[in-house]
Amino acid sequence: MLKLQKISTKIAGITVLRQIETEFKAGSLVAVVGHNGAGKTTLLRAIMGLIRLEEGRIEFNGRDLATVPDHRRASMGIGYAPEERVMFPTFTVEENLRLPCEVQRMPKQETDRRLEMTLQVVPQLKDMLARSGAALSGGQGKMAALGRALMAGRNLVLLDEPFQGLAPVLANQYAESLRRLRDLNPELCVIVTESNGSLLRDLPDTTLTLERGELAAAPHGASHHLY
Amino acid sequence: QTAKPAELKIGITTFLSGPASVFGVPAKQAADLYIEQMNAAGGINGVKIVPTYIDEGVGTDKLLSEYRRVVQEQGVRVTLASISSGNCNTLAPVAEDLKVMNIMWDCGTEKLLEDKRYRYVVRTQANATTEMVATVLYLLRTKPDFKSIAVVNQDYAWGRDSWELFSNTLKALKPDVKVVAELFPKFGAPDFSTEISRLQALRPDVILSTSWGGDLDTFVRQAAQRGLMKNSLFVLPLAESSLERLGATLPEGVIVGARGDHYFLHPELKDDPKLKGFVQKFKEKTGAYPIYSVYHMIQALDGLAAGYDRAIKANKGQWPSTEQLADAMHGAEFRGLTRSVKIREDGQGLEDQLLGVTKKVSAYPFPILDKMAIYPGDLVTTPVGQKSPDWVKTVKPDLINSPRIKTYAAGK
Amino acid sequence: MSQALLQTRDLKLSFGAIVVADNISFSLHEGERLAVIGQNGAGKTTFINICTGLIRPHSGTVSFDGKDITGMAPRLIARRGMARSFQLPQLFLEHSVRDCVRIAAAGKAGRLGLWRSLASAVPANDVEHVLELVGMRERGDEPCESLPEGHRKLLDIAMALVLHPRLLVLDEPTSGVSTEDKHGLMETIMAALDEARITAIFVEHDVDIVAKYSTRVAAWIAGRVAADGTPEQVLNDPDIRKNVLGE
Amino acid sequence: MNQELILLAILDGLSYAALLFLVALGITLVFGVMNIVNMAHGSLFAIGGYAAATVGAWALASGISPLWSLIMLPLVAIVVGALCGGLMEKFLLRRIYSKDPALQLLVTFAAFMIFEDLQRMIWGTQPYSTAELVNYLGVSEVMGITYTNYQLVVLPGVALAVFFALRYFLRRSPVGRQVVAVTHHREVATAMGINVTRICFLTFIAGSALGALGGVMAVQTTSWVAGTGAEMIVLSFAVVATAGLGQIEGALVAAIMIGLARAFSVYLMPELEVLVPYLIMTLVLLVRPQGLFSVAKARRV
Amino acid sequence: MASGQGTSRRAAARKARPYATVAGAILAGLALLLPLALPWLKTPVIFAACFGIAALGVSILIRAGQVSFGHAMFSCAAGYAVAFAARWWTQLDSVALLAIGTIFATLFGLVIGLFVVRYREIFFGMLNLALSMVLFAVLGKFFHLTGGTDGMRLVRSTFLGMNLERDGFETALLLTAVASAVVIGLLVQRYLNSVAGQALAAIKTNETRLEYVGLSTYRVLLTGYLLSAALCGFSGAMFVVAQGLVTPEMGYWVRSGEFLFIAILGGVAHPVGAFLGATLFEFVKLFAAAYLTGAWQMVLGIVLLAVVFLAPTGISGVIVRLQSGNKEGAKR
Ligand SMILES: Nc1ncnc2c1ncn2[C@@H]1O[C@H](COP(=O)(O)OP(=O)(O)OP(=O)(O)O)[C@@H](O)[C@H]1O
Ligand SMILES: Nc1ncnc2c1ncn2[C@@H]1O[C@H](COP(=O)(O)OP(=O)(O)OP(=O)(O)O)[C@@H](O)[C@H]1O
Ligand SMILES: [Mg+2]
Ligand SMILES: [Mg+2]
Repeated sequence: MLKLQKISTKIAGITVLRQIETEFKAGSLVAVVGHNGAGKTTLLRAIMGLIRLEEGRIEFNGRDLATVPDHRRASMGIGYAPEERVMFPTFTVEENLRLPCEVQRMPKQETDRRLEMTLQVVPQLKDMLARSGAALSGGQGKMAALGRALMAGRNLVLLDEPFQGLAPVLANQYAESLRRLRDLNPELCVIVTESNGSLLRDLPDTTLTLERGELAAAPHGASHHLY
Repeated sequence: QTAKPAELKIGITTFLSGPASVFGVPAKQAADLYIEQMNAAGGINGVKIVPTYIDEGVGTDKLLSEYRRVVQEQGVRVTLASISSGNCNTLAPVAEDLKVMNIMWDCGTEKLLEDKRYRYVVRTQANATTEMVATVLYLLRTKPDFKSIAVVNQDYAWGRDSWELFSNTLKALKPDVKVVAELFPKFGAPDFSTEISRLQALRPDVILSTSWGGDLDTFVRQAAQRGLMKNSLFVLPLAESSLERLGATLPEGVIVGARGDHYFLHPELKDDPKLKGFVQKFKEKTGAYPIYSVYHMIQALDGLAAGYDRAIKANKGQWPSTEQLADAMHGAEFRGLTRSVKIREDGQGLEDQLLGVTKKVSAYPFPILDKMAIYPGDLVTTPVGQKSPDWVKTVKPDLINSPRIKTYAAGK
Repeated sequence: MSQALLQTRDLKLSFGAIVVADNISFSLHEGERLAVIGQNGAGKTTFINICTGLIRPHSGTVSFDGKDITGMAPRLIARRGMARSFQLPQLFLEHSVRDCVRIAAAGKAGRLGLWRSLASAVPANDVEHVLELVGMRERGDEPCESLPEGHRKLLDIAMALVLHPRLLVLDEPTSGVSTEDKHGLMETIMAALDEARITAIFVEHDVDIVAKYSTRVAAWIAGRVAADGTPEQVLNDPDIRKNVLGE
Repeated sequence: MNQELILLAILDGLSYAALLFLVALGITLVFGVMNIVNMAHGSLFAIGGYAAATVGAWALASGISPLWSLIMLPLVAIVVGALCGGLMEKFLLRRIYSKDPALQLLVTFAAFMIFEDLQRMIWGTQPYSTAELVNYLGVSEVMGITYTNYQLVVLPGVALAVFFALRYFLRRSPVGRQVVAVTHHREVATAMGINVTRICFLTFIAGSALGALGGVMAVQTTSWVAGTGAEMIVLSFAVVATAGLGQIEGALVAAIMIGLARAFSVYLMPELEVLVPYLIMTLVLLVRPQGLFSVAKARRV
Repeated sequence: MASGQGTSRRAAARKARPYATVAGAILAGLALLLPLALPWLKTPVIFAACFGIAALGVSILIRAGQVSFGHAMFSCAAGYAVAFAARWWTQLDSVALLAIGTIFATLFGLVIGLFVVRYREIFFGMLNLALSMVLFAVLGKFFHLTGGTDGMRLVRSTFLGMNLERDGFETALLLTAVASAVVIGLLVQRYLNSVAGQALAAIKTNETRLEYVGLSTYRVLLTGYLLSAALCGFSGAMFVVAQGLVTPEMGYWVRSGEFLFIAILGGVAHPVGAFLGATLFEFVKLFAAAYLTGAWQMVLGIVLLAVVFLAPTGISGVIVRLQSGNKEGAKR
């Protein structure tokens, strides 16, 4: 579903991703792990079109994403939870969650359905819905961001360190619910970056390891398994 | 012994940008026209005049730099500066230092020549005192018995100073008049409705405004729309420059001044070929009748020519040095388009003042002046060596009906 | 028992309906290593914000080293020797990594010279030492803007360390730091603290780290201190296991 | 000062406030969404005025009823806004959204200068005006004082209409919410599927059109001269700051405060008139450092 | 990215010295030599120096992320201080006048600063604007004292005791202007690298943290504000002494805008930028006014746009980049 073909990016003259070549299958849950500064965030941002590619192309369901305007990704069913949360402060959490669907003019009941599902995966959001997005705590912000990504992500969900700063009890639950999520929607592909492998436990079916912007042969389920 | 130059470069400062370009641009057009005309007639003693224009709109400091450049780089020895009193204040001392003949061609500040004697600086038209005293006299002649007055002037030097002169003269001549409101809305104010409401509530007999350009137009229009002019007599010493623009908006019976005696329907000279010819030419070129800044520009040029003639005579036919020119300018007498002007020993020009009352006629799409009166310059100008603020306090009521004032019967 | 270094008396604070500090009375003694665990949104960060003067409690008092510091400006509290690091790194994004630490050091020195250059105004070895501790020395000349999240955390901690406080408060020092580096980081920091005999509070979600580096654990639930004791006690407290650790 | 005068002052104040509000609203909107202080706003005000005057003259020449201008004038505003604003956004601002705010400020300042001369080149230096509509609508007496119906009814009416329309748009309409989202975080807004470029483009056009509308309304009673815009812009800056970042309710309240205060000062102490807006702003900020209405800021710590 | 430039700026600024210094030296040299050839250049050069100094003052605040729309008020205040001083003590020496103006502006800056330094971003900018407009209006109102918009004229006073003709006097002023520009440039550079200066730049990015390391944002910014006021003051005093006239126009918001304009035109990467910017501004405006009469604003605007798009970090930014570019080149 998502093909990365030899993509490289530069930021401020420094090469941050080098010749990344891999494919993410529909229905797979892939973890991208690596040291701080390995390039995980950059990888996701590149997929979201928030950074220009130096070279290579990204293909999503056969379409070259370079030809798709950045903001179209959401309507293609790609959801993204940025590392630094970013809730819109003047909206309530619920409005924040609904925003991506609202923007692509998704019918009301469809949106409600997705919200329903999202709340199943992230039940803690239920009693935050009415609160302002302005004042969430670190962890709450993460949950909300996760939720918002799920709202938009019909086909592909990109989560940048979703478990960072979550109380263990939640981290475990989420590992669970992410799995459940795929049972709900077997076609869904989830990419999780995590600098903290231990939180993932045995969740992902594949783990890609980034080292200084390059894909390294990973301990288990190395990238070539994908081909 | 200065050799006769191939051409006479003169620097002319005028507003080509900013609100005052209302005066500056027509004046420039006039200068172009008239210099062309002069050169066609052989220029000054055979020397062609070549003008360089300097925009006053760029701000005082830039103007100063540019003035220096024109003088020191392009070797200009004669300048006409300027419209804004502030700029006159800045440039006069510079000209004096650089020994450049500077003719103040339009600014009204009387202080400049009263505070200090200049050798190289003269003024070829009247100053604020002359204009205001004449206006007061005309007002008292037209409406001797008014009780109250209000003023609405632009909040900058001219607006303030002109009111000082006007009110002091008025006090001297008619102490019992009550000043009911002194309003100084900010320069370029877009809206006077509050001022107008207040004036309507106060109902003064007379309302004075020395404003000009857009401010005057706006004020008059809003006042007319709201019928303020029905209850109060308007006195607008600078309105000659707005007559054509305001057109029918300006009702009858408003006192209008011309900052001089110039008017295209001048009671004595309207058929004089020089005036008539130029008015036509100007109208053809610009589509409008000349306004006072135009007349002032031409007065300055004629004044310059006259100065050179005198200097050349004094110099036995030789081309004069700037010093000789400067000395000759003092005491020169010349005629622009209307009555002639004499430059006193202190460099101040004595220019007669024409005022009138608006009257609508079928011949023109805008009101013309009626019941005109012309005040001799020397009659209403501060004598040499005195200061205007003191002098205006000493004017005597008998001046109002002085026989030297020439009045013209109402046209039918 | 020695007099408490940090003491709060029934702190109360609520944002609208949400109670974030519910009568928190709490004291910390010289030399302790307090790990704060708790649910998300329980009020841990807020507690720190109150103690360090960023937020004023609705009622209750905070005293540091015996003196009341309630509602005192963070600046003054910092000068008294309480430093903190942030859950969301707070850096001078337009400065280089090294300059960030230098500015902090200058703050410690408490002088705002107009003449001496920043570099010469602060003890270089000190700055380098701290950078070394968090392993950011080789990145010292990079603009912080270019740092990845994890390194931002490290720098944030460094900026607190260089203040040489008596009490160091770390808000989730290891969240976002990659697993491989986590323990190493805590090792070095704790070693440094021991060496300088600095008391410390650290908010932490990683149970191993809590167990390994704390001498005392307090568990926050909905604005209350639900449990407070030795790591064994708290981490085995069934209530806590259920609500916080989730086993 | 007796009741009558108080009432009069209020009437004058409100009509002035209406005008001020219209102009300030555009700046507030643009600033709120793009965080750009648009120095060129005054030029749009001026150009709007000139355009309206020209249209007015044409209407007079072709002898159609001034009532038509009630329909034409808004169109003029929109056209001017779309043209000038659109071009400005597309060719200037769009390239520098990611840059330092100071730079954006500078670009609008440059645009302001260019517009200033363009105006002079197109409309010359002689004052422009059009009075047909006002004359047509006539006057009415309020306690012996004559007011034009235009300033009594039309100005405040238009201002309120615009206010409620914009408010509804931002609060209720989905696009309005996208606008708000963009103000907070362009990148994430994009990731959520919002077409940031389009939103900014439209917002800027809307803002410019509002500025032009201000001019269109003002020129009916004012003579337009070179440099008219510069004066108005500073005032509206005061309004924007008093209002609070991008707060249109704030803009309304601020404009009314300033309008009334100005009117009263003309009655009581005319010399203060010019100072009033700035004094009010200073006082408001003394009490409320974030302006009358302030926005929720995202928590940083 | 804005902050991105910020970093490269600051990082490179220190490396940049040689290049920038060279640029400064050349500029100063030309400023002194050209007027010998073309005497009329004296006034514009003096004015350019004045504008440069003022812009430098404004750029200090820009580093703290604060854009002031009202700093012309300090030039203006200094100008009037000079004018009144000259009126009361007629035999005061020009240098004394400069001192008086600067000191007055600094005190004025202190009074205003104590209040406005609490505000940020647009509120900071607009408060400054408001206060400058108040000053502007007040000067117009008390026209009996201040001569209204026509302003106050000064008669040329002695210079260091010497009684000079206009020409000599201007030469003296030229020297003073250029010399002080150089000295001020160096001092400001020094300040910007000092603790206070770096803390000032930190205000732009994170005030919370600054407070948490024990520094007072209020004091830091106030220091910067005073400095900028002093510079604008000095510039104003010099300006008035050179022009022989002070008008409220000097404090009008447009003038403040010009200061900003120059500051950003020149770039905040290095003090020399302000002076390069001022020179460019002064002469573009002068020649546009002379040869494209009636379109000088347009020309200025276009130049400005060109700079913003071609060299977003301003002239000094370009210099800095040139140098760092070369550095990299050397490495490869
Ligand atoms: N604005 C920038 N300028 C220069 N370099 C940058 C910039 N942003 C990121 N980088 C570099 O890109 C590399 C990858 O950064 P990235 O944020 O993707 O790392 P990461 O794997 O997400 O780390 P973390 O786990 O800490 O989030 C880092 O080495 C960083 O220095
Ligand atoms: N300024 C504020 N306005 C309103 N509510 C707030 C504010 N600050 C914090 N809160 C709320 O107070 C509660 C406590 O927040 P706090 O940041 O202290 O939680 P925390 O324990 O640090 O959680 P985490 O572990 O996720 O960081 C949260 O529900 C948060 O939404
Ligand atoms: Mg990352
Ligand atoms: Mg927290």
